[in-house]
Amino acid sequence: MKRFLPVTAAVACGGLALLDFFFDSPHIDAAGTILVEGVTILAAFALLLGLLNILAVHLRRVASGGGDRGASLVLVLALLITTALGISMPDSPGIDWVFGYIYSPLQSTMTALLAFFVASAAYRAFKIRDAAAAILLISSLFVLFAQLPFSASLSPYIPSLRHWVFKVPVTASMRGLLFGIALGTITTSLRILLAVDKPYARSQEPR
Amino acid sequence: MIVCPACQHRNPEGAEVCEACGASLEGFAYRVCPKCGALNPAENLFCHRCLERLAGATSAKGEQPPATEEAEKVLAEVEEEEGTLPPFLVEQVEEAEGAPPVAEEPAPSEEEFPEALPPFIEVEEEEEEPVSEVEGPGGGETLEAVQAEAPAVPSEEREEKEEELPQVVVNPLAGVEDVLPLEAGISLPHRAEPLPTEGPTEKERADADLLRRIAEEGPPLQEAPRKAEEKGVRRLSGSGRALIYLLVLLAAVIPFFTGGQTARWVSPRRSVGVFADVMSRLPVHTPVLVSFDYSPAYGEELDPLARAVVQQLAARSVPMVVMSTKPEGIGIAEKVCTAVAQEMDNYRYGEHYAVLGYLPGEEAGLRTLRKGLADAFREDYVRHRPLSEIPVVSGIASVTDLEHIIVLSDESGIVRRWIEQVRRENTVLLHALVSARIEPTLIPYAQAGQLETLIGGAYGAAEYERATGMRGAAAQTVDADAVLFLVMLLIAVVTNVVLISGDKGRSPRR
Amino acid sequence: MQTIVNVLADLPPAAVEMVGMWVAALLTLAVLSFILGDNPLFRLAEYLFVGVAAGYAASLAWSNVLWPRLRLLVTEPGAYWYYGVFFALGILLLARGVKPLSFLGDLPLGVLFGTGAALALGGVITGTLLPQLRASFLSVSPSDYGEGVLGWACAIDALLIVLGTIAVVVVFHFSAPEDPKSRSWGYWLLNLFQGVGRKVMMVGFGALLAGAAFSFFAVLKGRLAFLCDWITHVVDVGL
Amino acid sequence: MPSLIHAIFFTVDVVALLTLFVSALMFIVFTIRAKGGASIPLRPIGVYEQMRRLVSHAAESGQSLHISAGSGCIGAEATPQAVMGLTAVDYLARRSAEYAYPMMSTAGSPTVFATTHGILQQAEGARGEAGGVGVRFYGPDPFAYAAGTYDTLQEKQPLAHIALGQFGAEGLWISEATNMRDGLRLGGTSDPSSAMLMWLSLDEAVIGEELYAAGAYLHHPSHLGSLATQDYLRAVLIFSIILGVVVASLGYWG
Repeated sequence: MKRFLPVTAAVACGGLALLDFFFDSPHIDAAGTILVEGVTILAAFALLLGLLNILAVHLRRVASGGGDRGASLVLVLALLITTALGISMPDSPGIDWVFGYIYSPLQSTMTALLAFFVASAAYRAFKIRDAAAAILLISSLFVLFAQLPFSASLSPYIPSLRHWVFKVPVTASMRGLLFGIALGTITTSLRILLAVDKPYARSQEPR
Repeated sequence: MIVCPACQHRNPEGAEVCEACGASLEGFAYRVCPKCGALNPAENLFCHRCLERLAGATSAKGEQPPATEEAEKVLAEVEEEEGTLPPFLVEQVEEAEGAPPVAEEPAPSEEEFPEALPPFIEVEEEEEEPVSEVEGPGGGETLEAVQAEAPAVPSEEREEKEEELPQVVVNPLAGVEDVLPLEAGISLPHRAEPLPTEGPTEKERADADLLRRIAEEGPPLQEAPRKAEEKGVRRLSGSGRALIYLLVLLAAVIPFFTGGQTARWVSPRRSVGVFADVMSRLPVHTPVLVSFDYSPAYGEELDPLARAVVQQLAARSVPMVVMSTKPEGIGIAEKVCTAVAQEMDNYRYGEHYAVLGYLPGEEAGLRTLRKGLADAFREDYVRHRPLSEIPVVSGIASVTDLEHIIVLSDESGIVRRWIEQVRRENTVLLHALVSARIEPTLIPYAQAGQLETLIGGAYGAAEYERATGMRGAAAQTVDADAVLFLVMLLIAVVTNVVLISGDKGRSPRR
Repeated sequence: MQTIVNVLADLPPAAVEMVGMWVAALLTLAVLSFILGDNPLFRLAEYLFVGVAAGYAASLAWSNVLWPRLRLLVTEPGAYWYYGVFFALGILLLARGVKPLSFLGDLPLGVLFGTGAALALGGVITGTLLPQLRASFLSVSPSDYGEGVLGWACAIDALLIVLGTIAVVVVFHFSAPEDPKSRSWGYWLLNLFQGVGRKVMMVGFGALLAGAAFSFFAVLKGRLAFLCDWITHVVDVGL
Repeated sequence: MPSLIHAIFFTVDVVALLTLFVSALMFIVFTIRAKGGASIPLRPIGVYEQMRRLVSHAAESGQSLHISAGSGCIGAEATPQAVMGLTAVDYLARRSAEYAYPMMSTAGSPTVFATTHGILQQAEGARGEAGGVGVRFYGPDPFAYAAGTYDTLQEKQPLAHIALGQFGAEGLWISEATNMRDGLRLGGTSDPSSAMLMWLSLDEAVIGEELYAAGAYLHHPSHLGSLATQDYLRAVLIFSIILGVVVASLGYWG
């Protein structure tokens, strides 16, 4: 029973959502809408579970008094205050302030760090060890160069070559990758829908 | 570094109790090699991987290779003989069997192992036991697995090695040690020797079982390049990294001093031109749906583009419905729209544009959008009124009533989601204004006509400003891109010069 | 709480904005300091970020997902009974945190997995696989593209796209020959295509790398521009 | 005739249903065969080989392994990717239960967190350990996830860090930020733009479709049916592309 219900739920919900995809019928449509709304609700509850985990981990750290105790306290306070502000007064300027002056700059600067990281990663990738690495190097430097505003004034062929690179090899490679991903997605989804794979069932059988 | 046996925390050399859990470090099990990071049994004098001398490991043995090194070596020799022991070992085996039962004294624990060992012969005596166990029933697979992976050494070479045994530094199991944790098997002394009086203890049984299970772990499909070596090739030193970071930072600072010298060369690409044209011809009574599906992370890249598009729509009083499928996106949407509406007096909330809000549920959310706008958003985001009371939205039942949807996104998955869930009816034209990072991923969709427009954010904004004749900030920073190109070129040159001068003959990465 | 908000609301907007700018600038600097190595300032900013991000997401989940539906469920239970089912499932999901009751969480997760797999499957077949397949049916006959050289160039382009796509698809072929030294023509062809496919893929990766560099660099430029604004402001106003 | 072909191919749902039906049929046949013991030789994939090897290393040294199953939300299109990340978690957890090495996991999506929690709870139960389950949730913001994972890695200093599942740019963030310390970094994702970034930075990475092979490479042999399906579907795909190009070139298309 412990396994039967979850597996049935997965197969039934999956089947319903699939039917909704392929058939146009008001009844299936209505059921599909209910299901997808339900998924949203469940995801919100999962988030709540996740928050409890963050709180537990960091409160334990605060209590145990390690070196990161202060930082953990900051985390917990930030979480609680933001949640309280957002829930009690969703339209107050307070939450906008937090979003605009704390959350946005932090997230944006975390992304900005990637500019450095991509350069240091390129250092390794640009080593010409074989033909493939050489192609990677040439293609990325060319695309970088062709994007510069004055590259067109150096030679009129540069923009057309860039256009060709994007139209032919880049399209081919991305389409090939997408086909591969599509095949992988199909089999993996089928594993779930046919209940061959049951990662959600905690009491799994040994493989 | 010393690894705490209780919690695996890495403590500095010389620590007596674990910093993390307070457990005593007396009799700690493992020491981390300061050079390559490999984990070594506490008794090792030298790292089993890179042969670096391990800090704190002082012993009367001086500079001799550590015991396990030789042990491994001998074991390899034995295995090359396909189970038949070399003559000198056979003698040792006979000696050992004839000797009084070792088990009368407790089996030496791992910590005591090296000190308790007299030099060379003792090592061999330790050694033959794992071998005999391996040959025994149930252990046969271990040996086979090892043999399958062990490098075949010609017999002359082996004889040479036998002669210079004590000095050999090269680990003959070099390719094998990563496959099977031989150290574990070797450094569990006396485990498998059947005792005349009593059977193996519980612990010994568990250990033997563990070894068997590890041995049964399927061999890898093909021998891959070794980890430690690969690190050396691929990882950048701290100073090199700092230099690269500095160069990138310099490149980003440049436009503050040059002030957009290269901006005059900016010319819109065809796709940008076409999109600007479409936007300038939109009928003034059909609303456009704009979805701000990006987070503040890419705000610096996509905000200028978003602002330019919203400005152009507002200037022509084209009605606009704004939403987001990313929780953070709606804040940005409101900010951009309010800023633009403040500039344009005759572009009013409710009448000309409305911010519907955040649509949760990714795929699922978009499907509800297809079924009905009022189902997806019960009320608008700014004034919290039902959608039916907002003039600009009241004519729209679902997204299929729209002609154009503009998706501003920083994730290819989101655009794909719009294509897969909303674009299916072939009636809506989808314009994707995306982060330059994901632009190439979406090209096949643009080529297939599933996307009407595809514009990369980083340079798209400057080109779009030029195409529409607006004055914006995006063009002012294009100088930096030229410097970025130079930095990347420099990186490419340097890495290959270093490669040619220093790293000849290293194995390719894949 | 309300009083704090009132006090804050009474502050002159300029002051609030100024404080905000300072906070944002200092946090930006703290995160950027990571390029010098891990340091306590970065740590602090990092923890603050994790906390604020989680709190923000939680408040959105409440105000956008849970609260509106809960309200509907309470006011019109007849029409929205199904929300009740999912709220109950959601509570079962929370049981995941309690060890003896952990198995209860399997049921809602089953719903999530099943629905997600179906959405992915349907989406990928109708949205990616088939449309992209149709888009690959390119004519390689020059007469379809125009007269003379142009027609031939377009036809060759089309042929290259098709061959390139096939080559990249083949790269991911998983089965290996039984005998690695197999000399059959099938494996020879497979190897040839895989070799070509990897190189085609590298062209795509090059374009992606360039795009990523531009993208992250644009963000970095934006952050530095913000810091520049802040410094100018500080210099102008004198704090 | 040409118009008939065209008509069939442009009514999406028929073709889509047919595709679904054919792939499901193939999948069922090959999975039954695989469960019956049929085996195919596979080309090596570095990440999965290293993972199998890491298990031995961890068992030998008692050091911990860290795995992140990504930030893909289950219940959305990222489900298959997330499932593959969870398959890897499951593999390490089962081995951890057998060999008693500690393992640690971070999850960037609440749904992945809930699933990982269950998997690890069971593994730890099997290992006979009480106490907290070794999974942490950070997120759902991808960069908060990156920051949290970085922090966990700093704290635990595991033998290796594996990032398998759905990742965006945070994949690059995690692997480059942790590049300063040693330990093996493996992983990969399917989305090309993020996969490229991870491939640049990680010691070994899977790209695109290789991610979906995690089950077959780690959990022989019942997953082999999926790979066989993928390979045969690939052949069908290539064949239909060639056929389509021929038809189009002859002028029978659109």
